Amino acid sequence: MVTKPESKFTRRGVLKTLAAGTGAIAATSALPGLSGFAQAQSSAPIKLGFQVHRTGIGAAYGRWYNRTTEAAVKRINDMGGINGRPVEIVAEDDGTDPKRGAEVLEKFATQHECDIAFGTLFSHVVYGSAPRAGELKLPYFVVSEGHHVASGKLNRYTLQPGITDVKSQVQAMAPFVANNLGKKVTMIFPDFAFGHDHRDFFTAAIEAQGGEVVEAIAIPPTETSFTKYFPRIPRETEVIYHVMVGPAVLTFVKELGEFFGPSSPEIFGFIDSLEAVDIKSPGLEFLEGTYFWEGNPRNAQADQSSHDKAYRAAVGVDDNGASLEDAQDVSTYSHMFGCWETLNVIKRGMETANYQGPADRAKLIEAVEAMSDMPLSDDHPQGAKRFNGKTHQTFGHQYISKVTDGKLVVEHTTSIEDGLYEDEVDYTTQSF
Amino acid sequence: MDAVNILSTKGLTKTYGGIKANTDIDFALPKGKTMALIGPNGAGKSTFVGMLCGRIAATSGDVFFEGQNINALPAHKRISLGIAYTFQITSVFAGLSLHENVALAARRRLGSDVTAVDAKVADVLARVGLMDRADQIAGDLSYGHQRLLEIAMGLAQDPRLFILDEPTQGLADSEIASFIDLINSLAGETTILLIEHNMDVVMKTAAYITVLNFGEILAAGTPEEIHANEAVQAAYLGTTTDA
Amino acid sequence: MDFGPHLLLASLEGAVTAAILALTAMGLSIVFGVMRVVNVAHGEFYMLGAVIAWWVTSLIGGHPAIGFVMALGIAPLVVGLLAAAADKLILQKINYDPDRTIVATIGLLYIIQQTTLMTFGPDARPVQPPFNTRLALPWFEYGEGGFAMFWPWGLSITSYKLFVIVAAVAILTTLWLLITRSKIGLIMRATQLDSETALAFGVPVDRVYMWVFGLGAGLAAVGAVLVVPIQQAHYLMGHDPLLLAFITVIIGGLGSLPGTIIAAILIGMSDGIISVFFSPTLAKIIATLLVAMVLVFRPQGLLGRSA
Amino acid sequence: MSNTQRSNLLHLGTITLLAVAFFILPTYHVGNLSRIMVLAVYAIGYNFLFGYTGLLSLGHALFFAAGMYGLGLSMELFDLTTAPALVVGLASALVISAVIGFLALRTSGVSFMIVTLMFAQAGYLTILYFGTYTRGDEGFVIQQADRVLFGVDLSSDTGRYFAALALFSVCFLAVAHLVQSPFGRTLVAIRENEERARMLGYDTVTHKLKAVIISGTISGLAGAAYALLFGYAGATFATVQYSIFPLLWVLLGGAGTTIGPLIGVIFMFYLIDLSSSITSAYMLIAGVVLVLLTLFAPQGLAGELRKRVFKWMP
Repeated sequence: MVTKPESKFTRRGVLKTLAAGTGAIAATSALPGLSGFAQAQSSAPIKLGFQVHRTGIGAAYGRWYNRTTEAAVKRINDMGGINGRPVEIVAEDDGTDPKRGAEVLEKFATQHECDIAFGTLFSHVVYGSAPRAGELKLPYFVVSEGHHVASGKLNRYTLQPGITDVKSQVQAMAPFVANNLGKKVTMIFPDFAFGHDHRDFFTAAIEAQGGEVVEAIAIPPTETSFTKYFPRIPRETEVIYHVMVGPAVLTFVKELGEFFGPSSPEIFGFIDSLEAVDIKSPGLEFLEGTYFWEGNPRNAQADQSSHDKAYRAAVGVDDNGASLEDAQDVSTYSHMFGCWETLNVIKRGMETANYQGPADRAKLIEAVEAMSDMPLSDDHPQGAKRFNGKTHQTFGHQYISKVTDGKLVVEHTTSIEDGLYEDEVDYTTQSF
Repeated sequence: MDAVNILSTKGLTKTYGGIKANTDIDFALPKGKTMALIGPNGAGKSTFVGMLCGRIAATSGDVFFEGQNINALPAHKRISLGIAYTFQITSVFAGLSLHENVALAARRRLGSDVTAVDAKVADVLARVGLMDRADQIAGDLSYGHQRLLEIAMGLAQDPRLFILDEPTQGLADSEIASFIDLINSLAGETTILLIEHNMDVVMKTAAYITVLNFGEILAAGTPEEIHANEAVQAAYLGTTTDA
Repeated sequence: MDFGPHLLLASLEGAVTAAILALTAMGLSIVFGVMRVVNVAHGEFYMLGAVIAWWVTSLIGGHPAIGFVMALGIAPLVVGLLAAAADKLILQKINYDPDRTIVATIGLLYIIQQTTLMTFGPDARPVQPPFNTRLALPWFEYGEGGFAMFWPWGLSITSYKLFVIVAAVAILTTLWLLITRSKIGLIMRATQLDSETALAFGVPVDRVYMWVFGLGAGLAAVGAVLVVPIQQAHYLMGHDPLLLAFITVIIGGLGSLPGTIIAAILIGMSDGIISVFFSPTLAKIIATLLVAMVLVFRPQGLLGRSA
Repeated sequence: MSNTQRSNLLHLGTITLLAVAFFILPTYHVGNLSRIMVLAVYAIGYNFLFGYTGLLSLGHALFFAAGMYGLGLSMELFDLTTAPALVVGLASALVISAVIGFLALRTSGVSFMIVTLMFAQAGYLTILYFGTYTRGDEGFVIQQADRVLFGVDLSSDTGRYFAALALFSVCFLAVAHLVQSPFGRTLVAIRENEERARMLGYDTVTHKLKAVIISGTISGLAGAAYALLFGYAGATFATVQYSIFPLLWVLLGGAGTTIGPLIGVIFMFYLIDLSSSITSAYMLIAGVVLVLLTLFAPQGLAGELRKRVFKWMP
């Protein structure tokens, strides 16, 4: 059911592509010379290749990324498009697979002739696709929160202007954990690179606060039963730090509660463990009183900004972060704002660069690289951001919420400075 | 070992979980002759032959081929010494052509010499009368023709010892007759060990007969001697007075 | 946690894994044993069982136990019928050719997965257990004052998990009686031993195959309904149970139902117990290699007849 | 024309066609074809073991990953240049396939399938376990600047295409030659009737081991080439899914035919690619097509052609 609007979307995209293509050919053959071509070009839509996790392990995220993207594009088009041209999304499923991801990028660049590509969440797909983006000289805007872009391992064509990376998130969390919850931390994370990033960055950050990680438990992927690993949690643990992904997250959280029963330490988790999951699901009662990192507060807060309100309405999300049509259908609220904000960055970049077509791709990247502070606004409803043009990474505010009466209530908002770290790369020195 | 015997065994024994299938078999096969191994069902003939060519591991005892103890050799090595074997239940490469079936048999010795292999294949296929079917798929052949093909595969190896496990089982009378001619035409060329139920075939082809009963050798000798042997008559030939 | 309680906890968890594995693998074992085909879609039938359980329980409402019992009846039935239909429409037409069956069931896997994604969606959805009490478990230790009982931190299991073990034992016992004592079982065993002879004796082999295929899928669905209150229904959940069930069937020995159960216990328990001694992923690696080595040194499986 | 001449014509014709395709096809399809050729090498390796020797492995992703990581890690961690890294990739695949082959060949049939599956699963988990070096599921990028072999820039469209074509041609022709050789024919004999082959005096165990090693090494070569040409190595390629793919390609294209693997990869690639542009439910289409194929083209595409039209096809 949910994929219906998407398929319509794709089909329309393809039809439009075909129509535009034949239109362009007709125009050039009827009116030889540059003028006809330029005419066709200038009114033709700007095509954004949207790499979406429609199937595979990332499908729950992909659905909401798609919804947010549609809403953001609608808003941009309602406001007159980009440089007077309408924006068109060409969505392709990458199956949450790095091989298919790279293939899809090729399809954007050489078949659909998209202007840019964007939208990837899962880091392995970003890694698999980014080399092709560099080779195809296709600007590739990812919405992944991975540290890949800022680590310098990718290339000048890959940017992450819409969402903070994990290193920054984790670093910003540590002071709150150490000062409010406890200094002896046991970490539970998936045995994936993403989990290792949490382990490494958080260990360093908590030590800087005078705390320590007393045990790090890496859970093998696709594990579906967790209780047997919990005895590894040392008795002295003051805080449990959990961050899990995939379909088994609910089991994980539930079994954690069953393990501890009434006598649990403080629990701090990344909301990744419960994205797209209703916090009132049966078995999650024990989460009451525990803390979560949130990229963007799922429940509308008392001091909700007008921007968040407008954003929620545009995407079709209620005050509990669930779909307006179905209160059970909880969004991936902490991540999907990245699509919205990234698209607005792209729009701004294209307008600054006076982007006309693929020939201006380098100019677009330079325009984005030149960006810095982005204030809280309808374009950036999650909060203010500071973009680092050298590392291609944006830095924003993070939220720590406490589960109170089944709702996530923000207890603490970090500053942008909390999450800053030294540059690891300067992409602007690389040639195009 | 005696040079005139191509193959011999000493005290060859096989037990399956305490039950003796073959007991202390001392056996000798004279070179260049055709020997038939007979015995009632369950006498242990297939077990014995299996131990000769290495398909079945002996519990104790020795097997000698041309004077060499081959106990430690796996089946394929024994075959490479010059033993060819045809199965009791037809076993050919059903999905391949007749030519390829025989070529596979010939190639192990002749290697990648295509001309030599092709010549050999043509030779043995002609010999068993399957030449005009060389390009057919083996699985499409009639049962009788498949048995002939298996013999051709044995011949293509130029074996020094050719073991045939019940080759005439399921053949029509006319086919049996040509089989007898074929075996007799091989006499002197190679040594043949024939496991056979059909006494007619045995009498018309074998120079020597060994009789197995309850896993032991009951008697051994020329067809006449065996025919005259009372123990054999009692145990095996009992009712079938003549063939 | 101390070693003793840790081991007990891991063993209990292992027993739950083993119970569910025994159920899913049993379905595959019967199909494999009787029909000699590799059913790659087996995991998807398992997934469908869980999804239908979610659907039934969320439609019915009221006390979770009502929905659960209904699901336990409906899900295996629907899945079994679906599988029987797939057998009749596809597998029977290709004569259960081993290679073609693999491709066809991979195709079936895609179809079921995508259909579920389009209707049920990509989210993991929970089903409430009919009952679920946390049971703290005691531990005994010999100390200065003789044996003392205490309640180690974290040592517990839930009543529902215990129920899963009991239910699996009950279902497998019923199945065992069905196969060894009933006429249906006799027909199945006859078909397994020699389908041609069975056909000659008037056994409708085609229909036996169809219902065996349905029964196998139904058993997977039963396992899924039992497991879904512990885990969640998700459209990709069939993948791992498929692999594990396969491994279990082969390790147990092809066509040996007791072997399948022994293998399920071996694999489930070793998964739990080995995790006590090594870090999680390393434990998985070691457990996988150990089980593989069982086959390397006993190629016919634990209770399989040697070829 | 003799069958050998026809086969040669088919093989050389295929290669020529692929070479010409570079100049006449649109960029998008050229990019696809370079990928397809690398994957076809993987399928060729798989077909050698499955199609010709009759051994169904579900662990080939491990060999593919061995080549991929052998090359990738030696470049990433030890700064090797492309040529020696390629050798390391090949050597890793060779050693791992020899070890797995030695152990797994104690079993046969479905047991072989499961044992290879489990070894591959252990291999996949090992890649995750050593995430510090391998970066686990996320994998790592092989920088564009490093992807140069004998002066050819493998990240350019042309360089990549012809490198893939060269690799494909070598493996394609080598395997086509090998399966016609006495060794290859003995493998076919083992596939058809192992006991008969053994009782013709062939050392079937050694033959099968050699087949596993050749197949595994070719698969590893494909893995190394994939990393090199597309600049990425990751644990996804070691998952079961990537063991099932070559089986599917080969079965669809035609097991035991020389051209089958290429046809299977092309078919599967465009099946997904084209149906995904029509509907987001492309897996449904793929599933239905697979079922239909088993019903109406049981020998695979090339296999059906051989059965119905070109009986000479190798």
